[in-house]
Amino acid sequence: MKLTIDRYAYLTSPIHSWQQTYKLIGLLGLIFAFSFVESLALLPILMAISAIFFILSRLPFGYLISRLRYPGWFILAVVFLLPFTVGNTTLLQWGWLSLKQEGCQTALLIVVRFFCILTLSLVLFGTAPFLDSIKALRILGLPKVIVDMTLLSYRYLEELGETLNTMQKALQLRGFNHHQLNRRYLQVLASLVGSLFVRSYERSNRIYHAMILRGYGSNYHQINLQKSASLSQFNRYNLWGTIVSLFLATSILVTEIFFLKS
Amino acid sequence: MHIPDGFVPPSICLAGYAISGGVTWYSLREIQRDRDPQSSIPKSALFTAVFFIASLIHIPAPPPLTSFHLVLNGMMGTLLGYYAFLAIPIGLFFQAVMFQHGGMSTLGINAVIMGLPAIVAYYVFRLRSHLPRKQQFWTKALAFISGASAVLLSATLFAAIAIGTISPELNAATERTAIYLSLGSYLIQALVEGTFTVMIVSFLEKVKPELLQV
Amino acid sequence: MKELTRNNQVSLTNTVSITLNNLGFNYSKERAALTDVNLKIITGEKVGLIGANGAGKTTLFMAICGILTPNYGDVQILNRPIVPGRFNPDIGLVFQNPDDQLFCPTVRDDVAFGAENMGLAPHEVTERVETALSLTGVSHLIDRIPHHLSGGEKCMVAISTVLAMQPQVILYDEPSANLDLKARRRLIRFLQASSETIMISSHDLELILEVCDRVILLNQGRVIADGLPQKIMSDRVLMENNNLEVPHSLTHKH
Amino acid sequence: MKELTRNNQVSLTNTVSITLNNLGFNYSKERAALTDVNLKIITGEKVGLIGANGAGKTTLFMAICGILTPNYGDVQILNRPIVPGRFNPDIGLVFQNPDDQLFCPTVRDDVAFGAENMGLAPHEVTERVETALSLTGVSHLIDRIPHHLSGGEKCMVAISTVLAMQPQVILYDEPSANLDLKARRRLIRFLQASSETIMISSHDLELILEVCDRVILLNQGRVIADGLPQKIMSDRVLMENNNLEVPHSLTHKH
Repeated sequence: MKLTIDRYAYLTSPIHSWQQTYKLIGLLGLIFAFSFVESLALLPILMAISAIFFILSRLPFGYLISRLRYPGWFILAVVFLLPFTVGNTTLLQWGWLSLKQEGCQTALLIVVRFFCILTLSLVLFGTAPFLDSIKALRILGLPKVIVDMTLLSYRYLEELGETLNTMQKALQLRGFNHHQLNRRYLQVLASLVGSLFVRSYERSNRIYHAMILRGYGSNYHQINLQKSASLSQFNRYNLWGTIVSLFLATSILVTEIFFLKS
Repeated sequence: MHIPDGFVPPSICLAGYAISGGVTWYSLREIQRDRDPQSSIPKSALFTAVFFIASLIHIPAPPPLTSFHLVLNGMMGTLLGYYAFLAIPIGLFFQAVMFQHGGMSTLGINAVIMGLPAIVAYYVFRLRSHLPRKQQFWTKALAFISGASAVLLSATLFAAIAIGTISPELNAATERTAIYLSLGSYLIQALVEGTFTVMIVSFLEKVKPELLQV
Repeated sequence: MKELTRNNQVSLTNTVSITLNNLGFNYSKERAALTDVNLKIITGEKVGLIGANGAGKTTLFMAICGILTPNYGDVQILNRPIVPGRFNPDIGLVFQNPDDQLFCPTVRDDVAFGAENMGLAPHEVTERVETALSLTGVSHLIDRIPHHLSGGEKCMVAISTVLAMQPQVILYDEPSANLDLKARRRLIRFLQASSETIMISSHDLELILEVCDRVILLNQGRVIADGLPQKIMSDRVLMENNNLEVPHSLTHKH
Repeated sequence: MKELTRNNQVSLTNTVSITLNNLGFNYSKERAALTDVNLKIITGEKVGLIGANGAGKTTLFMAICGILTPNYGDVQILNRPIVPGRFNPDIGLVFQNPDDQLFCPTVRDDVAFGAENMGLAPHEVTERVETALSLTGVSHLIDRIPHHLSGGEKCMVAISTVLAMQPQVILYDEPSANLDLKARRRLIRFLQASSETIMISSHDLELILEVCDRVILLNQGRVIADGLPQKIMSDRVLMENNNLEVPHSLTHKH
């Protein structure tokens, strides 16, 4: 298992220069504002904003497409039904099948909202190393237990994935071919995953010893991160990026609530 | 079984974050009551990683499906107790960032869908301590119920939220039918997860019983 | 035709167990892991594989047993080409870390696993489990839990899981890593007495000297030397050029 | 008073770094892991700890650094008693498997971890990280991810994580396990040049011969021998009675 999330984290672009803590505030603000939109009139604006951020980030377009594939199918499958099931105003009628206006509108809303938020998420997490995002979340007040757990499980994710891989190779070399779901298959899988639990439990004890021997819990009570983005470092990307995106987020919310809802 | 970004109305996103925030706060408080809460952090973290990796394994499925993934939230509850409610958002966060599965705005609601059943599974499996010793059968039964019911509960929550919110115009009867239909497809998965949980619990009982003393 | 070839081979005194024809493999375009490897290993030979980390030892093993698909060239075991991904009980691999090989709740289940996958009848499986465990001298561990064994015991049980398939060729990846001296001595005796064609990859040059009758030195995926262990491993210049050291037992002969 | 004692100690030529008074420990009632261990390790000594698996080497290390609470007896580091569970940056333990020690997401974070927990100012921490990495010769790895390093690199980084606390006493548990010969040679040079009081537990007797000026032989939790490495390790009867072997480099002297 190879983690490929940091593939485009080291490009240079205005978005990459925007420090992750500020970026998180700005873009999460926009993401939540987007999820509040229920008016079709705002959708072009959402698309324009997402497009601008994506272009500024210099992430390859192919990357967006490749990331879209997996969740996209799910959305399509569900949304495909809406235009035929929801609503009363019939637009078109083929025999028993009728295309309804409300259903089409809901479907359009969901697809556009989904696509725009996904694009912004990709810009948010694709333009900085994953660790910076966790550091940023810590600065924004995520509880220490959760931060420590996230860092440790991230650290051992790839390693445990390789362990599982090696064990599966050992099974394969002793003739284990799994092509169908049956009791024996599940039994082997359970032993495999069970072994992984036992091994990682033993390892977690050794890790804990290594941690307390280097003072874990004695002083700072936290896995410290060097070069953590402190809020004092300020550049123009941090200032303008955050201001602009929060302004946009507020405008969308205000428009949605006060002008279009009525 | 993850709700993607933009899929549900904002009120659901907000409610999701509010509920999961509250349960997280309560879980953290329960954890602090442990004798040495700090010592469980490395274990819970590594188990989070194991669950994440195990949920990526393709399980061959009976036709017409081709393969599926294990949810394992019931087992997370039985092995991690309240830590499961911290482990689940972490796993969901990894999935959202790495595979765009789920999303940032729906992280809260997805944590509720996966996490609350995990806590239920924890309480179900904990009934074991009230039983007389050496009740092999009851340990297995409780493990099965934990594993299977967590998946069914999650599926119910998921279906109710998904169907109930995107199509508010549907009448109650149609809505119920739709939920039952989607639950039917999760029935096989629940059986598999229940059986799998029994097998893992039996394995750990033989090899490392202390892992079951949550 | 195929039958004929095999019979012919058996009638010769020196049958070939492993043939590598011009084998090459690279993980990425930049870095070749194996380059033009040609080898013939005679049945019954005990071959040591030495080289620094990253020299390609593990990659070579993975290619020989069909876990990796080579980019070019081919591998033959007992004169039949290896099909990557297809189960071949004629060849076994003992992993460096026994924990990677042991996953069942009892030693019995673990040793039986390979034999069961070969589709043998239950009584044959039982027989093979007993034979394999007695060959490695750990019959008394049959009902134990693999995860609870000591390092030396795990090592011998891991070897048994492979022996139970009765392979003709066994590859050992760093078998003495993490063993104490007593367990290592037991392993050496076992390897000396084993009847299969074996290849041992190890940094433990003294073990190779005691067990092997031939040694292959790899560097950057190429075969640098191939010959008698005493001769190759006492060549200080050759060893040091390849980030190795002459083992102590050979130094005082200079 | 305490200050006075310490100053007195420093003024002597042979200050004691580790004192074990009649130490005993058992995991369960049946089996004692350590029995009546008495030891004094002088500041600057390099002590090897040998014995078969299960002889109590790791348990002794765990007790010395305060991870285990002994059943009786006590441990003093620099003449101050160790309080089990309390952080003591004067003593460091290098674990056998570097992956257990490198639990942070980057090398920099890992090496800084101990120093930060000592409450040092950020610029001091940075300085210590740089010093520690340059001592082990791996400054270039500072921004790397521990998981992606080679075995030899991981070993040196793991040592740096301990060095950054600038401990007086460092315990090394099987430091050469899984290293290839080049990395092992680098480790030996590093250990020979190190200025701390060190104890090395290892099955690699040649490493102990090259590095240590004193060796302690454990068996079943008891100190069986304590003295000059050449003398103890060349005593064939003693070594074989304790499931060990005379290292090759000492055999030809007989």
